[in-house]
Amino acid sequence: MSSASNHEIHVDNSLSGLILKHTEVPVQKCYQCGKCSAGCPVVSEMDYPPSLILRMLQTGLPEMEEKVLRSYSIWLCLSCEQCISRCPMEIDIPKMMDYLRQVSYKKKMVNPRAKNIVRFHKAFLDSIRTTGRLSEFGLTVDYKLRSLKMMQDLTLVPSMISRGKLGFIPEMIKGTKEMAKIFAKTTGLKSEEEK
Amino acid sequence: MEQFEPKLVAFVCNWCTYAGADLTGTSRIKYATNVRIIRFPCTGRIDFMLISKAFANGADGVIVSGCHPNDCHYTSGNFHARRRWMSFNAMLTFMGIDPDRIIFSWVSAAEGAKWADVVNQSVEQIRKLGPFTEYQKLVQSGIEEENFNG
Amino acid sequence: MKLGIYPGCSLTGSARDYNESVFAIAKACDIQLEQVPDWNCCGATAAHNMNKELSLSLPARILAQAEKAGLTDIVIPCAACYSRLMVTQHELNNDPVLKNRISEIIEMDFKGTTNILNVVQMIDLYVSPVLKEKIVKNFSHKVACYYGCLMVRPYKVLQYDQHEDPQGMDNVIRLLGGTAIDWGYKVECCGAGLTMSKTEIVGMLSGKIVKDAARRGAQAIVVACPMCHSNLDMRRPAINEYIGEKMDIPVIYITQAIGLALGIDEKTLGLQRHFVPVKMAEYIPPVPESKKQKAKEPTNTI
Amino acid sequence: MSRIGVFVCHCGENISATVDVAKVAEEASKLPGVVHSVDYKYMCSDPGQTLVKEAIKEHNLTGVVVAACSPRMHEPTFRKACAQAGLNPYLSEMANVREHCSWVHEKSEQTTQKAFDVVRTMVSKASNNAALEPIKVPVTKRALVVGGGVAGIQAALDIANTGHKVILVERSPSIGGLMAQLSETFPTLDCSQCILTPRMVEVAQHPNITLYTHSEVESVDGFIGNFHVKIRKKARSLDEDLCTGCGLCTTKCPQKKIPSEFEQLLGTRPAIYTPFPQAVPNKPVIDRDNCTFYKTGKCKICEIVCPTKAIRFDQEDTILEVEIGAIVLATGFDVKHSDFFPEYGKGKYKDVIDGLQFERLASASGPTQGMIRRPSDGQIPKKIVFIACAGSRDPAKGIEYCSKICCMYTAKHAMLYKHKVHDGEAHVFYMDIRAGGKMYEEFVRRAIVEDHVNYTRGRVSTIYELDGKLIVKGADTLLGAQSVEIEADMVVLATAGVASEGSEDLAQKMHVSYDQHKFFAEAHPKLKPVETNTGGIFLAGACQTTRDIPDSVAMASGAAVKVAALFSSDLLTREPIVARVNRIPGPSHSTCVGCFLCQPVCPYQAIEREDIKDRAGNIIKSLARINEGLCQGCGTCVALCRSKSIDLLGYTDNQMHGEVLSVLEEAFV
Repeated sequence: MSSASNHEIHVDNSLSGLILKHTEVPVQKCYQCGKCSAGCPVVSEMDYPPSLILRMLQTGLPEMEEKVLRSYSIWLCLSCEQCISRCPMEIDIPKMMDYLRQVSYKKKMVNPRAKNIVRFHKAFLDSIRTTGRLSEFGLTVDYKLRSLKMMQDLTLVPSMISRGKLGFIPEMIKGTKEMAKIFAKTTGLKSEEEK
Repeated sequence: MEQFEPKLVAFVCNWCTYAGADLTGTSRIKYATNVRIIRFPCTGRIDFMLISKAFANGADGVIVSGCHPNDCHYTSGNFHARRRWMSFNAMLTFMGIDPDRIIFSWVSAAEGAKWADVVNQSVEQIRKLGPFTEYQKLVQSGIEEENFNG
Repeated sequence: MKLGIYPGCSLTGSARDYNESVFAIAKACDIQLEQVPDWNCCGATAAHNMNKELSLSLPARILAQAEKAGLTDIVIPCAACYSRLMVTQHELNNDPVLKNRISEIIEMDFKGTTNILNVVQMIDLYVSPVLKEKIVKNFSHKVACYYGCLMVRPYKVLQYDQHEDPQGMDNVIRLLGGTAIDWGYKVECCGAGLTMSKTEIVGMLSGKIVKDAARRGAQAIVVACPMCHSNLDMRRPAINEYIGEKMDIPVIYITQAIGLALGIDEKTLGLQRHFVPVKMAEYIPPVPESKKQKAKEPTNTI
Repeated sequence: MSRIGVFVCHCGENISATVDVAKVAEEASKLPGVVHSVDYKYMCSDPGQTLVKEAIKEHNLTGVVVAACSPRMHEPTFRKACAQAGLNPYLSEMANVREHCSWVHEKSEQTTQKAFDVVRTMVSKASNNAALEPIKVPVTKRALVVGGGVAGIQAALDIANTGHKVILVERSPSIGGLMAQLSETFPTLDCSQCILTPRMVEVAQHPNITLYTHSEVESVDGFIGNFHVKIRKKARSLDEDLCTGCGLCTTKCPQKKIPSEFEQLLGTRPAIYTPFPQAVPNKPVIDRDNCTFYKTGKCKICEIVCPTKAIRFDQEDTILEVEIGAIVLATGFDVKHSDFFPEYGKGKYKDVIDGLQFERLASASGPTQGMIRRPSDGQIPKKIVFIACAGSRDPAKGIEYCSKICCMYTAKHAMLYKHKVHDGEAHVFYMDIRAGGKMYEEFVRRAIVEDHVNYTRGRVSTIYELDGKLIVKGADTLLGAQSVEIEADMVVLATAGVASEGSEDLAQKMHVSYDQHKFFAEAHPKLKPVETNTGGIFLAGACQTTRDIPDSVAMASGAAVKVAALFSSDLLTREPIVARVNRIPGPSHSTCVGCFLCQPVCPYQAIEREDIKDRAGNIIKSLARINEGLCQGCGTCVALCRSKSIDLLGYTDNQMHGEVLSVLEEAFV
């Protein structure tokens, strides 16, 4: 009798191979049951539902991989983890999405519709890079400058202030230098001071 | 200099590897002539004294091959063999035998080609290690024939 | 009783009300909450969307600070921070190489031994046992407990409650003398991280939640996450736009519900800070004869 | 000194093309102990065998070595030839110079050298061989069948019809199993009970079958042909000989609201009950957990009304001990219930049911008389959703395998629904349709094309209740994983089939292997599907893996033939390749020191304790003893024994050491 076990999943230079290497998420395990797409809260807004993203990656075709990296779906994913909690194959789609976003960002392939999401994330990270904590006011202003969505939420501001929900002065932590180091080591970004 | 031709003895189980080696034959896959096969009912039957004896009598290397885990014809013989090997391994080193001279493998009755690979790779491995000459020391250590036959 | 607390950024800003109510009930139940010294932001969705190492380093620094300060148990009221810190501790404890790498990045020793509690776990352990004697006014309202994503998922890491039908907050509400309804959107996502960048999507997702709770007759939605709160409360205009109707169902924190039952005044609990006014009529559930015998409620499973 | 004959075969040119056979034969003749050595074109042919036979007689040989093909090919041939010439067959050996030599090496000096080495090694082994006699074990010609579903019924009837006695043990109060609960069967839609109940009656009336229902196997000892089995007959609280099955007690019992197991909790039964009207035996049993008398000490209405005074409240379990020759395991399978699925409500929605519950709803004798009605309010569902692969093919839930039967019964369910509710709408969520079987694919097509069942390829993510409807959220993967939301009145989960409850316990009692899912393991997946790795124990039906009715019945008949074959002779003959503990005269009796370390390593529980007693009956020494009926000859105990007190016949220490020495001897003599 021959045992078919112990065969390691083949790792190649395809995007699915890289996903496996960097996140240990086995794209090839997906058998397209669609349970992830059925339960995804934002599937109606996505250009490709999560199960379709997996199928596209399974093909290993460069044009498919490019479509994935240029997709709106990967940025829309909320990391709500509903898919993985129900996936029969336990494929960690949110983790895969994190990786796809990072590749898409690095390769400058971010979907135009997702630009604001990226701007928000960057504004968010910049805020904590300099102060250590998130200044929601600073974040909002920074994001609005980046996204040029000046008018959005403007009506919210006065009521937020009146409810004491918006602090103007960013809270500074003591370890701002440490924070700068953490950012420098992980992202290569330098803080304002160091520049 | 003429290439060193090592002598290898293969201890194999009847149900998987012996049958696998038969399949190598029926598939006409060629491999090195350096190996002599001894058939056991199960790798669980292989007394490791037999392996020391092979080394004491001029073998340069030994192959032990049986069924894949969970495929043992006798349910668990291959596991017991493996467990015994753990303790024997330390003893081999103590006796001055390089553990690399013993090759363990799983070859099923369906893996004719794998058997040829196992033999060829083992012969190469032992060829690199060179002839086993330390057996004289073994004999001096008191591990002599009489001790086995009792 | 002393417990560490990691408030996270939103509790100092938009979720000030949550912060106030957490401290208010802690005080009422003799729990001393000590902040993790010089804590930083956990990085939230932005960090793990953009950079994996950063998303692990930021929470690791917080945990290392807690370890350094000798805080063995910390409560994290924000469900998003709770999830990030739990995931980080889990991942680093399962990968020694990564653990070393992250320790190097944060230039601190990270052991990964902190006992991390979400707010409901803190309530179960330290509040519920003394609740009976301290309740001054039953929380007689019919509410929908909303857990969202990050308190129950990923289940493999958090191992908290039944992930499809959690009961932790429902049980607390029942302890307070209230009614918790069974509904369809307990663990659906509110839109979370897209609150600024894709407000219309948040309106849709949160709208579905608000709509389901309202049509089943809930008088309030009870939450334990500042992000859920701000999406369901502050984003109510977007929600109303999606539903096409003005929804006036208030959204309260579980800690505020407890505070009300303990007789703490509304201002101390931060209720005035809500966008949707908190007004709930009294609700006494009818007890049908046939159900009187088997009224035993499912018990909590942590 | 041995007198060995060596016979080198050319195998046409298969051997002689690369091996110098003449030289091998010539060199072999010089080996010590060899008195005769020849080569011949076809040793296995009649003239070849005659050559061997004549040489045995002429040279008075004490051993034979045939250098030819693999022993796996022709060892039996030459052993038979030796026996015909009066030589003990176990004194012959084969040197494998074809598969292990001529076919795997080019023609060369080394190849011939290797062939000779192999011959020399086998000559050494042959000279150490001892005459062995096949082991004979008596056979008890009575079979035990465990489990009274369709497979157990079939196996019992088939064995009984060959004239042998059968004991059929069933743990529930009636035989019939899962098949008795089914409404109609695919792909013919014939009524399940109509075809099964006559078989059940046949079992009850068969003179060769003894039926024990409400009974379980307590323990099993012994070995093939000689099992000793204890059966626990659980108290029925009833004298079965007096009971006529009139059923008066069941109608008068004041407890009427107990959920019925047979009706899958959709119907009720009294505390004294027969599971269903056609039960065999048709004798009730008292459910002591729910009986008013056992709970409060008062009632006894059944006793008062019983016309034959058969009620026995003080009855206790009895243990029967029986001698058995062969066992057929037919314990079937269970299905997962809706409470296994957190995403589908974890059992809290009454109208989310499993397939077996649907069978009861569809059954004419079921709780709704065959009308499809929702359990919650008794309404006829106008929109129904069937979810295939519920739990199956779901590694996250611990069930990787395909349950195999669900595709078919889901199609059947949808079809039955459409036949009963003409204006109803039926949706099926599926992943793949696996309809391999005679008329199976055609059946599924019929459901889709003729009965307009709406098949959607995709899995359902979640179900929740809203205003009395079940909201089913799925996706259509054939439309790019587009969301599909259905407001259904009822949902039927085609839940995974799993090993029957208690199968692990039973397997351990029987010493039968089982897989990770607790299904019993067959001896070989292809060629020994009904055997287990324990001699004399066979498998029938779904206890080995979930299977449908025709497969279960076929397997049961297969197992029955294996039992009949075992019972066809009075003695069992086995190869004498068994382990043996040495015995020497007193005072030591054996070198065995009685450490019994060999006991746990034996996969067959073949090692027993033997006490040696003096004349006064005092134990003077305890030794290991191998039960030759159980020993399969793996030799694991031999290698393990520290005092070298165990040896394996046919592969003795002497033989193996001789082989190792001989194989390493220098080249040609």
